[in-house]
Amino acid sequence: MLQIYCPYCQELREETEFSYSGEAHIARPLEPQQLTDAQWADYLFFRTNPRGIHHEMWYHASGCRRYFNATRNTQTYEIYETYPLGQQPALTCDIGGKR
Amino acid sequence: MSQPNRLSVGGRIDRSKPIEFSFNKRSYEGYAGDTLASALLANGVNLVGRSFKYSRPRGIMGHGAEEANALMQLGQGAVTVPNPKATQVELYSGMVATSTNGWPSVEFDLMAWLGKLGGPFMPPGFYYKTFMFPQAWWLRYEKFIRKAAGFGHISQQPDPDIYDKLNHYCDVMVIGAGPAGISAALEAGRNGKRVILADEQCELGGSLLASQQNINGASASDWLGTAVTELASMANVVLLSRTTVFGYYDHNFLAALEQRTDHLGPTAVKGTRQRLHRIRAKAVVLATGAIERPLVFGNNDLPGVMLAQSVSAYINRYAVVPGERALIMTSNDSGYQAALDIQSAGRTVVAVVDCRYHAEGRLAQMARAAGIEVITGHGVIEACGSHSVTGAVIAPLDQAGDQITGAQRSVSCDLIAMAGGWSPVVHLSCHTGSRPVWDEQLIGFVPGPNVQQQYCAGAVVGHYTLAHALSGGAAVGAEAAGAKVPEIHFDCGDETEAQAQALFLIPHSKSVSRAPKQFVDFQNDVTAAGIELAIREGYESIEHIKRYTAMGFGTDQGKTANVNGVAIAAKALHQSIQATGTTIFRPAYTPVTFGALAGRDVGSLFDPARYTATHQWHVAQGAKFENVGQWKRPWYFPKAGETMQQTLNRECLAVRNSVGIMDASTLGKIDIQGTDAREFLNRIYTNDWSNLKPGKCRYGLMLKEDGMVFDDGVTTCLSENHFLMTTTTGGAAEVLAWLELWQQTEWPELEVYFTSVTDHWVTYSLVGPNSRKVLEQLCNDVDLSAEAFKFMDYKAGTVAGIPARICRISFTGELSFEVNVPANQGHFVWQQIIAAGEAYDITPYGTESMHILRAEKGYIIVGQDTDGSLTPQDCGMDWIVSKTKAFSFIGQRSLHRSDTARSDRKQLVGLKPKDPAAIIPEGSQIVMDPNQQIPMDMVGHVTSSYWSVCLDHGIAMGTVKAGFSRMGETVYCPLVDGRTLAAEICSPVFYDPNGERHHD
Amino acid sequence: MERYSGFSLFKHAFSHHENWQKAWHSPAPKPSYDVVIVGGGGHGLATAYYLAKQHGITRVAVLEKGYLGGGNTGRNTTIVRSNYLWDEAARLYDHSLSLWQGLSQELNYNVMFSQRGVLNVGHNLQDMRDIERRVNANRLNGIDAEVLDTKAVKELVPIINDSPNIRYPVHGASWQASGGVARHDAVAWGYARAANSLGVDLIQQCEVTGIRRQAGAVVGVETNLGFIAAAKVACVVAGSSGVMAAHADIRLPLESYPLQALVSEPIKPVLDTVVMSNAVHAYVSQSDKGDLVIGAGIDTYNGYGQRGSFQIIEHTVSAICELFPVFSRVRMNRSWGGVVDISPDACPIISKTMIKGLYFNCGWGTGGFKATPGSGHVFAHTIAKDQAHPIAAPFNLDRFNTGHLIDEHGAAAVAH
Amino acid sequence: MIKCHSETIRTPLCDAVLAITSDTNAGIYMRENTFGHLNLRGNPTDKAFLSSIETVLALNLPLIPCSSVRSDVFSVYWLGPSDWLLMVPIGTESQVAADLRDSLMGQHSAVVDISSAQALVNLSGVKLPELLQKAIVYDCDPTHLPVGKVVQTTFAKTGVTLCRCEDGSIDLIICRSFSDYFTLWLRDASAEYGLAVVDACLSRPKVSAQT
Ligand SMILES: Cc1cc2nc3c(=O)[nH]c(=O)nc-3n(C[C@H](O)[C@H](O)[C@H](O)COP(=O)(O)OP(=O)(O)OC[C@H]3O[C@@H](n4cnc5c(N)ncnc54)[C@H](O)[C@@H]3O)c2cc1C
Ligand SMILES: NC(=O)c1ccc[n+]([C@@H]2O[C@H](COP(=O)([O-])OP(=O)(O)OC[C@H]3O[C@@H](n4cnc5c(N)ncnc54)[C@H](O)[C@@H]3O)[C@@H](O)[C@H]2O)c1
Ligand SMILES: Cc1cc2nc3c(=O)[nH]c(=O)nc-3n(C[C@H](O)[C@H](O)[C@H](O)COP(=O)(O)O)c2cc1C
Ligand SMILES: [Zn+2]
Repeated sequence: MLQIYCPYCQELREETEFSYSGEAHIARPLEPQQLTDAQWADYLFFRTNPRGIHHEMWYHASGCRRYFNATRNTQTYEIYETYPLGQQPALTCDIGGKR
Repeated sequence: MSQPNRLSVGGRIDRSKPIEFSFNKRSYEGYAGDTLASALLANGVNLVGRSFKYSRPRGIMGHGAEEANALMQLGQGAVTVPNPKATQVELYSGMVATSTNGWPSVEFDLMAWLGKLGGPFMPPGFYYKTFMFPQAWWLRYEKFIRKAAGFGHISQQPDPDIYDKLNHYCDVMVIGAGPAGISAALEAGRNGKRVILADEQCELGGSLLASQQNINGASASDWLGTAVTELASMANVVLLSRTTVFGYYDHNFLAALEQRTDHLGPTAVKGTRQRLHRIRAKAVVLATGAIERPLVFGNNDLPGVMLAQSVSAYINRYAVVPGERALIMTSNDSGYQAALDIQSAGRTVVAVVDCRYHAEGRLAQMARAAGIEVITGHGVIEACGSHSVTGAVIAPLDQAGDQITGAQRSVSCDLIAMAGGWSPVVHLSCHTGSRPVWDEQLIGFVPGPNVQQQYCAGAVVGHYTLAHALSGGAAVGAEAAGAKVPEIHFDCGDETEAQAQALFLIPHSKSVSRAPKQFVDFQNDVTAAGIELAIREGYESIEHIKRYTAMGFGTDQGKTANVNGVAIAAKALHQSIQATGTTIFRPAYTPVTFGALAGRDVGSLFDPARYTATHQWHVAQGAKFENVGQWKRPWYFPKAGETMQQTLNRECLAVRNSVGIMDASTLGKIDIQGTDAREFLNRIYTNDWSNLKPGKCRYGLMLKEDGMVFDDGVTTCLSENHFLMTTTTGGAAEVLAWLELWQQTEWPELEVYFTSVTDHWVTYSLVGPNSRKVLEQLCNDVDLSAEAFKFMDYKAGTVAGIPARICRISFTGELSFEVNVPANQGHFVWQQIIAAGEAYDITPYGTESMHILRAEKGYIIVGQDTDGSLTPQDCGMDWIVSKTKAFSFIGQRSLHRSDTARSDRKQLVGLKPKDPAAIIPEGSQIVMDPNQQIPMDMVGHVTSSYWSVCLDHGIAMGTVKAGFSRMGETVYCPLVDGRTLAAEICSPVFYDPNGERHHD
Repeated sequence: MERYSGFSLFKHAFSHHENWQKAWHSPAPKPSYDVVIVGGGGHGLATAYYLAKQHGITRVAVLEKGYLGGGNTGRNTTIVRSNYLWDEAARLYDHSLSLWQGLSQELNYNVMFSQRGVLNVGHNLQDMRDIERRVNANRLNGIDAEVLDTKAVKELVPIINDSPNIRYPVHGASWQASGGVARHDAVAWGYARAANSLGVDLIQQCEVTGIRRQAGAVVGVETNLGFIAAAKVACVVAGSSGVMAAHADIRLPLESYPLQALVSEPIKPVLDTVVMSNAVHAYVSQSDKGDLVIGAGIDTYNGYGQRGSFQIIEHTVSAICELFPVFSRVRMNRSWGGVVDISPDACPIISKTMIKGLYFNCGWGTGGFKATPGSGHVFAHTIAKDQAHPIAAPFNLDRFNTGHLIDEHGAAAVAH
Repeated sequence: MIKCHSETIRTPLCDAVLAITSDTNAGIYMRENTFGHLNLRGNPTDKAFLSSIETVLALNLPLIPCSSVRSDVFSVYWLGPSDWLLMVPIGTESQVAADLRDSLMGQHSAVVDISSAQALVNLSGVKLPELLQKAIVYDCDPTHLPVGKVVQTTFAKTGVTLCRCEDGSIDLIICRSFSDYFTLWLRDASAEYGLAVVDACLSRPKVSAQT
């Protein structure tokens, strides 16, 4: 049962207010037509799926209806930070290390 | 006296309130304050059940959550509860309890003969080795095995009780209200923090409730009284007794079950039977105490073999002495407490058998001083008796407790109190993912590293003296509250204790495999021999041992078994206990009623039902409803005496020939505004929105990025930068989140805002050749003529005087107007339309007729005709996929993948049954060769199928491999009933193929 | 391998069970093997068994980071059925079902495969359409399946709430009589014992931490016990597949999620079949010990914690109480979680990779226990021949590039 | 069943299955308060946007997360970083919306009338704290949800917007189509305290008990 800090509402809220929307920082290719099938599939389906530090998107569905990013440990479920879209995480694998 | 084992003074029971109850059909009397277990013991009843596998007689061994044997069937009829532990059931008047196993009775159990005879053939895992032949017989064997399954039974009647839940937030959550917990709660509370103190027992106090010690000169019970009064007086402290914290989850979330009426009995005034507390705490203090370990020796499961601490608790708290002549077997100082308590209760202490060579602790000295015989360096190697203890065999042991070193002798006794050391209640800390750590000094597992904001105090971290529990509790209470640790001194006179000895299996003169059964897990009949056998067979991981023997699998989750089991395994494997490790403790700490986990979310509250503003009208008309997502939609409106098909025929004909009306309010509606709204639509939909003029509507198709159809609907251009999108009923929320996702994550530079207006507008489809005439009566500010108000036009105006948005769109192929008004006025407008339509026999119709009418036109229903595996091309809708848009709309790229671009994919086509009277069942599979042997090559399936009264034949839509190039070919649907229906592949547009009707 | 039978049990009883042989041995790893299988779950062990049995490849090691069967094999709700919608999936799962049927005898280990029948309950019109569609497809694929109406469901499961007025009324169900449950641990142990007796090394507490490659081909694995050479490495690590892929510097179309299950206290038998409801998200059967074994839904977030959020349990139990009001007073004994590897089309990946000698068998998600024998069987073929078994062929990795997915969840066919 | 006194209007709770009571010992009191509801979108970092709003409403938009502002006429709730709920006297919503649109002409903004989409329910009574604990996962303790704070969260299985009123009572805004679920839930959860429904009809301006 996670408790997630919404960077827009600026407080901790219960997991049930949010919905999860997958790995963060996956930019949609600007010119999809230029990609091979394999490159396109990579964008569509292939994920890092790490054990440890994970940057992911959440949607404050029953709150402010904003998407935002979180850095979470998929092993301990600890959330290190949440941050608005467009920003880079303060904590990355290199800093936080893999668990 | 009727309660032979009851003391005349002492205890926390109320002798002025006698309570009648029955156990196994015999009546007994106990007192208010008793548990069922204490009352049974007071009455000299100690055979309470039969063991699971071997049907051995079993008695009460503990006094709380650790109890492994005394599972009850409590109450009768609808309120009966299977499997509560007698030690945790508070006695109430009229209680009816029975044993859960034992046939025909616990005293004389036929299964026991089976257990005795079959026992040798039922080692752990025996069923993996047999019952295999002949192959087909397993189900028969299993039928027999299942006869022996389960403990208690459930009632076939619905549960009359109600359950609820409360959400809490607190700064400090203290679990366990023994001295450590109370002390912690006091400190946190005094610091003004929001505190919750929960304890599973009916009274706060934990071990203090049975303590004879003094605290700072006051008796334990007086100290407790004062402390509880202080806690109760603090507004910032919530006290929850009868509340078990059963799960400790991530981010300091805890789940606790409060028993609110169980102790009152089923006839009591009804309130919430049990309440689930859902607690989010900033800090958690675990003060859950420790459980005494049994000792593992031969026949240690006989009724009359009990935990020493439990014996003390029965004496001091319940004024019950569960035996006349007691033998105490101990590996540490605490067994002496039981000896002292038994003696002061006026019963005989045969001896204290201490495995240690030196027993010079404070309590041991007190026992000796009281004249109790202490036999050091010995062990009880076997209990004797058939249905209860009649004696014991003791023998001298070596220093390590591994070997018998001399002659054994028998003593007579009817109670064996065993004190095998303490196992801290580390369960909750394990729930968070932390693993307990073996402490050689304490001889027990203590909580591992903290994963969350968690503190521990008292026996759970091995602080076994009362003074230490109190001072430790105060310290962590203050710390958890972020305050300075106070300087409080507790004087309890119990500071000295002698080192305990690690003793997990008392040797027998015979080898473990041949000795009388030495039980480790009483509930699941797991013996030391069983554990050794598992290891011998290669099941070496402690988790394999658990799974192979079922150790710790019971309803007590191995509270008394696991540590002994682990230690026995470690020894057999020649490795340390730490290396062997524990199995994993998981929620629930003690079992939790399903009803409480469900709370109010059952029955009509299981899932919200959503209603339109016109629902009451539909109900009054006798509509049948269909669940679509959470919505209740009118399905059809039967008239008296009609079959469903007759209703549908009538509704469809009314629409085609005169006028019908449908409540389409459940369609999702999203208001879209901004200078980039158009561009946004271009990216989200497959078709082009660049030149849609204000006042115009357009149908759009949305794909997921994988190219598959995801949602559809009509979007109206209200003004240059303002659109109203409609979505499917079930897709509304998902589509809104989808739009937000793309705008917020990928295209924040696009200026566009989305607002859900699904609930604001009702939508009424007024459909049929007479629809214009009906609407004209109610609308005088819009020119509804065919010339002025064209197909796919939108106009604002009023209907029945209410501001309305009117669209000329059609999902049926008929002339139709979609009237949108604010929902507050919806019901009124609906009534006005019905009144205005009377002259034309206006006919309300539901989703089923709507489905027929649209199928006649070949329009798809996303989710029925599509299933997430069809592209627009597969649906025959390539016309809606723009080839010229600059931006690669969502899903576009996927359409060009090699497989997706194939021209022989399954394609959505019309199907006309060869037999005009036939309706091919929806879901039928389609084959080309009806005579092929199974497995047949299926080329598709029927997605929609109806009787078309307008065309006077059945119609269907379905997917067919390469269907577009097979027009006119015959396909076959082999049905369950053996028939095969033939159909011709055709255009899905069955009715008015040129669209003349809705254009005029 | 010593044969198990009623007679052997009888015989051993007289020596107080002191002389039973090890079901399998726990050797130290050899420096090299022909095939290293990473992951000692049911699928990995079955793969090893069939490699040895069917293809004569016995220089095989199964490396397991924990204990055999301790992954999802040891934490699933044990539902076995083969009534999948799409031909490719139906073929795969039915192949498995046919292997289940003689498995206890083949392994000489009673896996208690109990064909007590599986019901998938439908609660609305679309559910019923999907059920009709699936049952028809199953029948024509030669899989036993039936559509039952409410009355027939009630006859099979008298305690089900068949009132038409509840929030999710039971409209009917699909029924696969040959479906059922099996004893999950026994499946792992049975395969382990049989594989070991054919010469396969089972190495526990051995975690693979790297995949060594040379010139685009696998040469072995790094482990906590040192390097082990092998020309073929087959990864069968379920929820850990993403981590394993990262060791080979590739990514997979998978995400790992917690999936929870729970058991009640044992009660006297009241439920003879397996009942599943996709719409309300609850699956229940009653074990031979008497406990209700209940499967919950997945958590929405990626996670490797083998535990999940409490509200999932609450929701599942309320759904169970809704379907079976008589369970309201039963008590939950234990809940736990597993880590499931979810693929985009809810179908497994049984595939070679772009790295020569590296194979993956994963993506079984919430429903791969039932596939254990079949999966091992076709994967062994794929490894041995370096070419997909015909039944496994559609489940290659390339389908994500071409778009040739086998969309099992698209058709609302339930997993588990 | 609540009667509706206007011919044309039925507010969301009109159809809900509650009877109006005049119980004075109830633990929970509930009433439906009716307002016009406007959803307002715009860029809070844009001065022009803020001043256009101020011109019409004569108050400043709340920019602090989860806050609200109130005047004699209007209340404005913060819903998100570019998202507000404006409550206006019933019947004036069209006019206010039009005024706002005029004032915001040419700016990236949106004003959407959602008056029919939602119901505003006021809950009060001595048992209110416990009732909120039953229904809501948010910490509604006055220290955490003080007067004027606005929170969007869940009420049982539906969404809700909460605001603590001056008098300590709570305003809850729920979705129209969930109002039946809401009232069923409320009735069930407050049965043990007694629930009094203090009028729930739009067209009656004054509170009066009737049966
Ligand atoms: C709660 C739950 C309920 C389910 N219910 C059902 C059901 O009813 N029916 C059904 O058919 N399926 C069900 N499933 C799915 C099923 O359990 C799995 O699909 C199946 O068991 C997978 O088997 P496996 O052998 O592939 O994986 P696993 O059994 O998980 O085995 C993988 C093994 O790999 C090991 N491993 C991982 N990384 C490494 C490494 N680096 N080095 C060495 N070893 C490693 C792991 O320790 C593990 O033992 C359920 C799953 C869960 C979690
Ligand atoms: N002499 C010894 O060796 C020895 C050993 C152990 C304990 N003790 C005595 O025990 C006391 C230790 O005090 P303490 O406060 O640590 O323990 P305690 O046993 O007094 O209190 C623990 C309380 O926690 C409750 N509890 C446990 N798990 C719970 C849960 N999940 N939810 C709700 N309640 C739960 C128990 O019912 C109990 O009331 C001291 O008085 C000490 O003298 C002595
Ligand atoms: C089908 C099945 C039935 C189970 N029955 C029980 C049971 O009766 N009692 C019990 O304590 N655990 C039972 N378990 C759960 C296991 O104890 C354990 O929680 C699970 O295998 C996951 O392992 P872990 O908790 O060690 O991580 C069962 C597990 C499965 C898969
Ligand atoms: Zn937010």
